[in-house]
Amino acid sequence: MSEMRQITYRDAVREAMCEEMRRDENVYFMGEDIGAYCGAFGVSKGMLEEFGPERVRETPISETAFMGAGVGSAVTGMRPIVELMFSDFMAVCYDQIINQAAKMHFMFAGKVNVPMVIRTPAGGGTGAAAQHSQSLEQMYLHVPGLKVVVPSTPYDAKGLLKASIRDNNPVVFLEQKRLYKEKGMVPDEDYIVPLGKADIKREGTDVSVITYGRMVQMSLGVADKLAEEGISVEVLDLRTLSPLDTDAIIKTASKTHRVVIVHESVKFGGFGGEIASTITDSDAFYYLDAPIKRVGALYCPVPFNPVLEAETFPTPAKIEAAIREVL
Amino acid sequence: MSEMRQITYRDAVREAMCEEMRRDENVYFMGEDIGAYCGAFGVSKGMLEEFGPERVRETPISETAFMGAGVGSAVTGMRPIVELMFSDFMAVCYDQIINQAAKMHFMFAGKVNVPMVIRTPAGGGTGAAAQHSQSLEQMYLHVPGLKVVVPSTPYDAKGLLKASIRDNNPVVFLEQKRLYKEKGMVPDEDYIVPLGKADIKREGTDVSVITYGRMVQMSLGVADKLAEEGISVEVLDLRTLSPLDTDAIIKTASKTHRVVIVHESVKFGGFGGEIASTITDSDAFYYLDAPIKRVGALYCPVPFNPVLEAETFPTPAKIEAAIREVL
Amino acid sequence: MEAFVNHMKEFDVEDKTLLEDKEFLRELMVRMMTVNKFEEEAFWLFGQGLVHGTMHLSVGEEATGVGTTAALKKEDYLLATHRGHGQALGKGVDINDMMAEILARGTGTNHGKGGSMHICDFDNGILGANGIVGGNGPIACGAALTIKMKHIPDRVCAAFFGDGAANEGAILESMNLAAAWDLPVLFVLTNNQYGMSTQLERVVKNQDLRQRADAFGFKSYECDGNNVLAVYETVREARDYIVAGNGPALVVEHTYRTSGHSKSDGNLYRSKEEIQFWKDNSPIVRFRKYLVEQGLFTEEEVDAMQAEADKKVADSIEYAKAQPQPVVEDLEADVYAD
Amino acid sequence: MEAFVNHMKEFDVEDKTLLEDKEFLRELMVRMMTVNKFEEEAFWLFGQGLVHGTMHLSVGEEATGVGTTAALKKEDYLLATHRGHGQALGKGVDINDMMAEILARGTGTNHGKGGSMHICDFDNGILGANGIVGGNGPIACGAALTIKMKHIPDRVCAAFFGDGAANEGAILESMNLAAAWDLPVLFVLTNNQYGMSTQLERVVKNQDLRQRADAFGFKSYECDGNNVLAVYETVREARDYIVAGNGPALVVEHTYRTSGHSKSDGNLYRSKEEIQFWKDNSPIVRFRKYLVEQGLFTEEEVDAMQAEADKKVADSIEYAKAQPQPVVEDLEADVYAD
Ligand SMILES: Cc1ncc(C[n+]2csc(CCOP(=O)(O)OP(=O)(O)O)c2C)c(N)n1
Ligand SMILES: Cc1ncc(C[n+]2csc(CCOP(=O)(O)OP(=O)(O)O)c2C)c(N)n1
Ligand SMILES: [Mg+2]
Ligand SMILES: [Mg+2]
Repeated sequence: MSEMRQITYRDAVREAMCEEMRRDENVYFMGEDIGAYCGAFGVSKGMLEEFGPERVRETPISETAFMGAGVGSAVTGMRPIVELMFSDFMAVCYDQIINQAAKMHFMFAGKVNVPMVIRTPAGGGTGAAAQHSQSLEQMYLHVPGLKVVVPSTPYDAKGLLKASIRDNNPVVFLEQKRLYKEKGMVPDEDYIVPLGKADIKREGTDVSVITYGRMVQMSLGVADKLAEEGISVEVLDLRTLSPLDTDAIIKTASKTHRVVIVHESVKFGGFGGEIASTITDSDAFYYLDAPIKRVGALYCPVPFNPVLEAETFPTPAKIEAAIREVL
Repeated sequence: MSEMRQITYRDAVREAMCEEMRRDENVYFMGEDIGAYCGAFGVSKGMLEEFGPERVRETPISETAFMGAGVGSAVTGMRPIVELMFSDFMAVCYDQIINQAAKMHFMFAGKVNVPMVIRTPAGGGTGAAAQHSQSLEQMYLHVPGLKVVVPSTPYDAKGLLKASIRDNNPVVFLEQKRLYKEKGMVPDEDYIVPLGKADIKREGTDVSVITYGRMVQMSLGVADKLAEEGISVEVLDLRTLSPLDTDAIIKTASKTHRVVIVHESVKFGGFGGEIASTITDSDAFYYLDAPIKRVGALYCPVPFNPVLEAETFPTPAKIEAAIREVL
Repeated sequence: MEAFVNHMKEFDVEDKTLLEDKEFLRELMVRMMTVNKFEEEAFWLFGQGLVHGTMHLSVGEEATGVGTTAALKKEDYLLATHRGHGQALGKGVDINDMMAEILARGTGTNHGKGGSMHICDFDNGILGANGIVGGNGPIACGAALTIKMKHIPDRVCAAFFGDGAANEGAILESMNLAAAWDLPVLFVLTNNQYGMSTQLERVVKNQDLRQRADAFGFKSYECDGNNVLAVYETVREARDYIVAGNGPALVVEHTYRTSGHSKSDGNLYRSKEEIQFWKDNSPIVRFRKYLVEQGLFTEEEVDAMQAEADKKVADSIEYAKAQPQPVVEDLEADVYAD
Repeated sequence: MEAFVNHMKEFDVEDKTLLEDKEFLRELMVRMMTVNKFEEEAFWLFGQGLVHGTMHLSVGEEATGVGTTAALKKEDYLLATHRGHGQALGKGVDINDMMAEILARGTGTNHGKGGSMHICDFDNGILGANGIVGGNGPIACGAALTIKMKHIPDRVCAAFFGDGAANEGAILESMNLAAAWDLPVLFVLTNNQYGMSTQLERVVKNQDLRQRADAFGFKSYECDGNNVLAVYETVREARDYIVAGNGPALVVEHTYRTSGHSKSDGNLYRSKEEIQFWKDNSPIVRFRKYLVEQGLFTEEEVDAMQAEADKKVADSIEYAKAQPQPVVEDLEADVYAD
């Protein structure tokens, strides 16, 4: 067995970047205030010192230009990691992501690859209000050509990011702001977590909670609590949303016959629909003993006030209630 | 009974704009090449002559600036209709739509309204390839604060557009390129089709096809064909995707017990998931006699070649097959 | 940094009649002191955990918010930035309501739904601050379009933005649109030399941002942004130019932010000396010196202004703290207008 | 329109040694004729229902695509526009493969998946044409960044864009980024006086688009875009300037599109006379006249060039028509790279 260390989610992200930049000189890192400032969330601490300003490349506040510069450098031999300071800012550079990066490999008949990672902190719970708190994975997921990753632990964050950097496609890597300070065990040695594979974070038999990102931890907490009552909750962490591990979804649904889906993004039009439909499209439908419940954010912009904000997002109580409903 | 005339979908859109501009001087129309050129699809023929260049306002190719100008004018007393030449171009002005227009009413505590319509031609089947053929309704739907409308007939197009222009919220009005030349009956007199109400375009008892936009016509064709075999298909046209008429969905599912969902947008992560989940979240779930099948576009950018392109989208054959699967 | 120090001219005013209006001078100083105190106190409350989220202070830049808005009319529209406390207070937002919003109360300007980055006050023409850098430029064009289409006389729409925002496509497109359509937009560029930690010289090759107005074909002005009278005079001139029907204008106001970018700022990208230099030359320090040296006010009188500002802010905190939390009702019912 | 006619100078060349290289002159002419014929034939096929979708012709603008690319090296990168046939053919794409793509064949440059708006040829540095106006600017910055980071000598990345695209945020941001980072980007502005139906003067207040380069701090050039030799000379100079390590450069090429914008164009926004004027002064007409008047080639020799171009295009059509449709396999399997 390899040695393990306890590090934060934030450190895990940084380690993945640094190790890959040491391994492959074509990997470089670009974004706003990622040098001396170390990024808005302090992720890139020390990277400017180690790699210098060419490879830790600070940009003007021109997301379209630098996102596209990522694309252009990727198709000519580099492997950029582009940091978008908040995931909400995707809206000012969406064209370069969905109409350019996502489509090039297909539209150009496979003659070119776009090996590029877009790293960006997503989610709410920080009091940052409507324009800095969104979970917009759906806006990437639905676009053929992008891969979408949402890690829930330091171990996954490091392994998935390394896999993303080595992947030859544009990968949108949605870090969870609220998890940056969370700690977890990570091996000393090089490892990757393959894209496209879900992970059962807790085995159970009575009901499946299918989730990802910050909601994994919250769901595990609820599972612990319900275990005391003898309710056995299985928690499936999707980890990669696209390509989606549909087998794992169908398997857990067929096993427990009861499903609750949890995501932090808005429930209406959210990814929960796809997950639920994956089940009801398939023969797992026949195993279901109850409606599939989805827990997601309310249909409203994220309000500033902390009490209102908390009301907006899934809570342990809401998850618990949904589980009880399907039992 | 009022007089009816047969007009095209394109004419219906124009009539709605002209009538509302005559009725209310605060309504104006803005976009690229909407004057002498009459827009890329000829929708605005004659409008420059009638209303002049102030109210039929041609813009630079600066979608962010003019979409935002629509927002700014809406919050100060105007009622803009903004045309985006192709719906794919939303990606260059997405911020003004989702982070500005959609959020202002809520974020500013209801102290301001954003009465604005974004009209844009959506969909494929025209050989225009990957960057000019998308159906991106999901990218609006999932954003609280926007209303999303997709008309399937000239009657609905005119009535829904008039309702949208009179609505005090930002409405994304997704016209169906492939329907512009389709004809249908429209009353002479003023009428609106209220937002948020689905419409049963064909009554049936064996299976419900839930759909919208161009796929309504295609589904009706399939229903006609299956009727010859004695299979009775109900076709529910959602018309407004947000706010969604969930009652109508649950009602038809509870009635026929079998559901097929059809949309032109990519199946994965698409609105079909929400529709299916609306059913499986509810007690209608208990009425279902078969899995819910979704028919949507393949997970790939839209290819140029017409044979490949046709393969990408739902076809009558695919819809028919899905219906047969659930019977 | 030298380039910036060069923008700092000797403190003076061209239009000497301004010096006759002592009430006006006093008001300018009290407003700057109020903005300054408001932010220091808000930051203090933040440190105490009483304020949520993030907050961007404009300490050191008080002359830009106050001087600019002093030259605007109440009916003028204004689109503020993430660093907009001074812009909003200058334009006339009620300080109590604004402090209540900072404390996320149900009676705040946004009923607790917006916070520091989204302060609005439609009665005073404040169409909202924006958390998206540059996102306000296009909206400003639209408000100016309303002025134009409705033929409203003597009104402009001011859009504040920073040296960093100047490189956003949204701002650049807006400059061109406003010029092409002769819209009454007043582009107010607060050049505080940094976008977050990024020195202007690292993100532009040509630091003379006025040339962008030249390129798009409209008039520009610049001023020592740490001289509140110079800011006032320059903006007044620019506003006159706009309302005369000449289309948009740009005013570049050179200043410096002595506070950190936001709560997460460790100031690792600049020296203590640099910050100290600008603290010593802050708009309030310089204006005080001028007022006293010119014999317009005594030190004691200026101290009284400070006391007045302090009291306003203290009162606003007391007011805000007494305000109720927003009621948790049906949030989804607030999404759409009727 | 007058302003534009003024950009049209007497047809001449500064570097007279160019006139000694008759093979080069011949090649330029054959290429322009090939582009012209290619588009006319493609449009004909379109009218016959053999081509799908839409198509943007550059008839009248042949000197910009051909003259510009003649001054580039094979290894230089190029990002083309929706009106990119001349850009691609000039840069070296195989005419047969390109015609096959227009006819949506399985052996076309994009295996039938791209069509006219997305022609690519990575072996010749063509990183793809773009259907999003201005969308190629940022990508060009990235390709130039690769050149810079890998210290590749004597290479530039050319980004074509139009007078309409010049107002897209993507282009404006890219200009600033390229300048700030000293990237070897050659911005090629094909000023054909219209964005679709929209005259330049209606969408900018300052029609001198070179001043945008000034504003962002980099060098610009302009030329009579209907004089293929002037285009060649100007781009050569700009390219030399860039590879010497000076950062980006802008070349404004003034020209005119005599064909419609696309299939849907009724030409309602301009007069027959205007179009005729520019047909009479097309790059091919003017170059022919010059070559003959200077005694460099006889009329017959020029006719032979036309015949050569015609044959190339005819052959490409024959080739393309014989190519197979793409096999309808698993489209979803082509989405991701391994
Ligand atoms: C589109 C967008 N990009 C990035 C940010 C993050 N951000 C917030 S303030 C800021 C710096 C802005 O600099 P400047 O425009 O000079 O204004 P200043 O903060 O100096 O007042 C940045 C990068 C943002 N809020 N929005
Ligand atoms: C982002 C975007 N907006 C609008 C269009 C529609 N459109 C295609 S070409 C064109 C005109 C472009 O004008 P210009 O840049 O001058 O190039 P030209 O067509 O004259 O060659 C427009 C508006 C588009 N394809 N992409
Ligand atoms: Mg700044
Ligand atoms: Mg043009």
